Amino acid sequence: MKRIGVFICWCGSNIAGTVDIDKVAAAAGTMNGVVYVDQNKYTCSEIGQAMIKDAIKEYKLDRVVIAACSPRMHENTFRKTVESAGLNPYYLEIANIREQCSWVHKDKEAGTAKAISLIRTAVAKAAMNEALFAVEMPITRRALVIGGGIAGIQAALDIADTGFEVDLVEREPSLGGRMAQLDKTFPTLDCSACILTPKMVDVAQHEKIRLFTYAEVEKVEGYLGNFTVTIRHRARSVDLQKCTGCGECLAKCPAKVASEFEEGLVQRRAIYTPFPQAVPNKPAIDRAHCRFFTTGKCKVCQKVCPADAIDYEMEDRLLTNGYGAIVVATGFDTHKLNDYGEYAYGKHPDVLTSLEFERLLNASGPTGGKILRPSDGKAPKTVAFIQCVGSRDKAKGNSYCAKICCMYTAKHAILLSEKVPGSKAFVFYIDVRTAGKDYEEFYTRAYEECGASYIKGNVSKVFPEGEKLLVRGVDVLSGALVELLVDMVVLAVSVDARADAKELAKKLAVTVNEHKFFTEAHPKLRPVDTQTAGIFLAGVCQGPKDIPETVAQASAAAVKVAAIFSKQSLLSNPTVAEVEQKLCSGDMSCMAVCPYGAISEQVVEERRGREMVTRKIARVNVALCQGCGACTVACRPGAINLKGFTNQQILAEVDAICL
Amino acid sequence: MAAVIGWRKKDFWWQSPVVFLEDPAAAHRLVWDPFTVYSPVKFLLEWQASCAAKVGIFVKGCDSRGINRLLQDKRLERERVVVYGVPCGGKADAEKIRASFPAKGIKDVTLLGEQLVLTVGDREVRVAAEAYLLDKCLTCRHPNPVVYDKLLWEEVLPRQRADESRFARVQAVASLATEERFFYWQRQFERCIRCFACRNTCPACNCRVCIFDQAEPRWLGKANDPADTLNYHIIRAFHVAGRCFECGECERICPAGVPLQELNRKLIKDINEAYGDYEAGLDATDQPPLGTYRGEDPAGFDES
Amino acid sequence: MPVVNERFEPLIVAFCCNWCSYAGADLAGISRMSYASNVRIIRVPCSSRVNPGFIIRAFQRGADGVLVAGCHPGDCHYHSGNFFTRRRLTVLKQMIEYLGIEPQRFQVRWISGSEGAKFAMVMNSVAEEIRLLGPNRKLRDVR
Amino acid sequence: MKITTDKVNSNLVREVEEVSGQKVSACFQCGKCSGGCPVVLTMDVLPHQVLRYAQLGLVDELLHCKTLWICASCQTCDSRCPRNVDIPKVIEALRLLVLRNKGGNYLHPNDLSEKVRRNAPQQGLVSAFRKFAK
Repeated sequence: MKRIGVFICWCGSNIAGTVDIDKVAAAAGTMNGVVYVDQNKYTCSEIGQAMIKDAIKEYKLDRVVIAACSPRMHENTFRKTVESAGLNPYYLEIANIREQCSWVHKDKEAGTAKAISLIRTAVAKAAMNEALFAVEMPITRRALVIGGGIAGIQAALDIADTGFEVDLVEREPSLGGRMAQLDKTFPTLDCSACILTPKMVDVAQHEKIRLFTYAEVEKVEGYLGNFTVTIRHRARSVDLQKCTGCGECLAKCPAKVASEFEEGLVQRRAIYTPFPQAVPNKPAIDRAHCRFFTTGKCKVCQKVCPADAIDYEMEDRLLTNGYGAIVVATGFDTHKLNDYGEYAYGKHPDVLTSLEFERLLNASGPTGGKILRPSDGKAPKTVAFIQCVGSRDKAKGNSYCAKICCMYTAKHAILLSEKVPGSKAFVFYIDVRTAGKDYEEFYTRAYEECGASYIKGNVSKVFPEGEKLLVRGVDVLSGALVELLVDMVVLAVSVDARADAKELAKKLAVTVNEHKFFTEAHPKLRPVDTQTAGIFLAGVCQGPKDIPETVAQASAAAVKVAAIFSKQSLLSNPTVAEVEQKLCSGDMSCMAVCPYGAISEQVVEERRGREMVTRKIARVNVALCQGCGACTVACRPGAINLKGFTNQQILAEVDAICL
Repeated sequence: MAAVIGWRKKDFWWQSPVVFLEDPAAAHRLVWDPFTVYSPVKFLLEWQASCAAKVGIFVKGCDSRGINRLLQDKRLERERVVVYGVPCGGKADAEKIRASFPAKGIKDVTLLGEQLVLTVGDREVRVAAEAYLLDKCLTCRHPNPVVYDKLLWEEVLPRQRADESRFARVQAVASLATEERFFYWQRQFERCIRCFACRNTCPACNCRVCIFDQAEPRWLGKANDPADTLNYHIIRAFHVAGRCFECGECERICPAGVPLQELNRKLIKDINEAYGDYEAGLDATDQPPLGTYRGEDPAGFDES
Repeated sequence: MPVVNERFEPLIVAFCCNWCSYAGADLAGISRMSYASNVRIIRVPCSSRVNPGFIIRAFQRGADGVLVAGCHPGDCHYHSGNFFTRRRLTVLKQMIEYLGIEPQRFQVRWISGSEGAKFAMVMNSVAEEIRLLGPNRKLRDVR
Repeated sequence: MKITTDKVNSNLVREVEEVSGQKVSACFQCGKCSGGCPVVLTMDVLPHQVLRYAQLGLVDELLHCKTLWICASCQTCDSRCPRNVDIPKVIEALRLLVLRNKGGNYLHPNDLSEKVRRNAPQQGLVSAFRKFAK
């Protein structure tokens, strides 16, 4: 028989005003297992807590029921109280007789009866409470950052600066990501490369950061504090130790292919560094286009390499490392324009995407920073910018707003006026959205100082008309039709989640939304966490955002990682599911409903008659389980139970509450 | 293979129970006649638990879905079973035959296509089989095995109008007023003696330790209380919700004649209507409807 | 001497998820919104923890009504728990109605942590509906 | 032209949405419909304005505009619309509203003999009621 003590709190007159405490105390004294009943004006006060501790010792209580305010208020306080008196903190049970009784019922008789019922229920549950223990889990204090754009770079640097080890994985041969492709950045117009490349170099030189370029995440296992990640190091065919980055090979390679970095405006070689400031500034061989790998003959790069760094035999390597936390910063794809035939993209060379236009602006781009028409190399005098291409379009694009286009189009209009004197920008828009520090002023500058004409109304069709382009639309404000002959059309393409975001999400056991952007744990209060503890998000992989927001989120993710690493070990939540081997049939219904991937199959050995046999049953990973209990109902034989809310406890509560 | 599970003939014309044969020489004892209705599937559980050897099993269309049921529940090692599929034109109902013919005179009953051939005394009688088939076979949608290693003969055509009659009884009960419905079910359940035959024969009830057999916690009272009987039937039906593949053995085998299919099919109907058509036992790899969800699912309650 | 014409006071057992509905109940308390005292709350971590066996047991032991309350779909603290609740309890509710139990006896509602007023309103309306139905005799143990 | 509370609260949007099955309120006035329309030059109210008028309840202006009878339902606007609004359907709904308001039914069921009412095909009856009313 348990020795249960019941402590009834008056909460001043908050409870005592509507509940007859003496009557409740007398009733509690008759309940099964109750050996001690006491009351206090304020149980949460120091005196009240001391009373509980003394009573536990004096009356050898082994379970404690406190009838007071909501457990959401003081459960932790009182758990500590009973723990300091030598009991397991989970021996405590709380009857909520304030928020759910005295405060909501005016009738004293009804309130008193309900209080007795609630206490009886708590006593019945407490009698079945068992000692629960948090498990201490060691932490691997090394972080993995996936993605080497500005988000990944910032997160890696911030984590490394707190003194913890970081591995940064980038799929391309160089760090840099999207920001490296940009020319200037709004709203200050500072040069993208000037602020990004020093950070790239910092990453390469930081003693706490290991940089893996041309590498991808293959497999992720484990949980907060103890992830095991397999990384595929793709065969670069260039030995990074030997290569000096002299560039001899780049000039001699005979195979040419459209440059991804230059958005296909020019060609690169099959052996290439994506751009001049690449980090590491050492090439990789694109085997799909290399003449040696496709025809078996060539080896020009090997012949010209003074460092003997070319290695055609190199193979992909899979390396496995342990990590305590992961930051996902995989960025975005630009929207494919296959469904937008009306804009003549791909049909006329002078219809460009915004990112292509960005390359034309860039001093290291294909035109050396001059805005020239791809068709004839002349500077365009009039340029139509079309906004929301693939954005806010639930018919054939993304239903959401890509957020950055209004601002970069204003930037493009400003830069056009600076680079091509006497030129004119027409911006076709649906709405102009410039929320952000100094953003509205920047937009104002585009039309007040730089002469851009903003036309509310989206372009309906672009017709090639001789050397020019006829842009047809309507100005919805005046109701006038618009027909403009322009030299160039720039399409503000929308931002998509990475095409393979879902695959990565699956590997990481995190979720994506309907647009394949990674889902944060809470849209307001946990915007950088994922549902999976220990995995954080930074940058556009979570949703469209600009550079300042991306950097802020990356730093936030870094702090979250550092906060985990600042501890020596982690304590697991003790109210987790557990499997009773003899009841488990191994059908794994539980696994299907677990939102945390906390349940897996395990093989157990059992005696059957005289022999030992093996079979599969469910296993709960206590580090991943968050204690929701969805599995307990999916399990027909009740083999999986939730500690702290067991079937036995809840049935006892039901029985008691109905008495 | 160390044994095969099939059917054999017993003393009377209406008895063709399940048999385990370990001796190849005894293979001639296997029969296939209008009464091989018993599901052999659940015997596989005991076989696999007690013996590591391979076993062969003969399955009708309904039984084959039981195989998928066990596979989906990870209760069967597929590679340890050789499945012989037997396309089935329906099984005969001995009660219906007895009602039309003098029971003592019947010597033999066989099925020939759509005809039932009875040897009564020394004469042969041929009647249309449909009138003498089990009710559950008249609503059968999958007479051909859906999983097998070897098919014994050509597939048969599914019975016409099986779909129309599938939910007829459910609709009839549902159309009663609440109180009438309660008394209807009371009349059914008061006959229940909680022998658990329905559970024991059901391939979907394949837990190692059934929740109703557990003492701590005791989910189901042992006393003969109507509320406990109701509890049993509610939880049993809930546990096979989205998993029942409509073999109808529970109802056929019930000694008290409780119309369990009316309960099982009600759940199937509700699930189909709310969460999309789903037939259990056709695919051993998908996820039953209660083990998954869609964000836009409708609810059977006030969601405001 | 038994009192005749005494107003029937039903017993209602409410299973409330810790993160939304239990918090909603607390908020109703903090805001001093009075509601029917017939309601007794059992705290569970998530509505998906509520086993149909608990619900039937409550009816057997004499509850006149049972309510399961959870977060609104999409707001589940555990991400997907209430989506499973929705499917399971839809099936259960329609089944027990089919068995001739009055639909009001077993209800499921979504009540968020900020909906204290809704909590009080739902408790009052459930209590009133069940008061009108009278005591649960169909699912109750006779012993 | 004047937008007033009465007009904004008129039933027009609801009616047009009901008849056309299109969500008039979804339009955010990008103008792609008007820009692409091959007969826009002869219209007095541009396609995007049709939706704007409908949103704001400018009933008279809409029901009396020429546009309704100029639109050829070529669906160019529909194919460009980023909000999935099928504008020809909206315009067709407006035409129907005009026609329905024009004098009501030609015949009333009571004008017909019992025998005709009983035996004439339903389609024929509807045609008889409506057809000659325009």
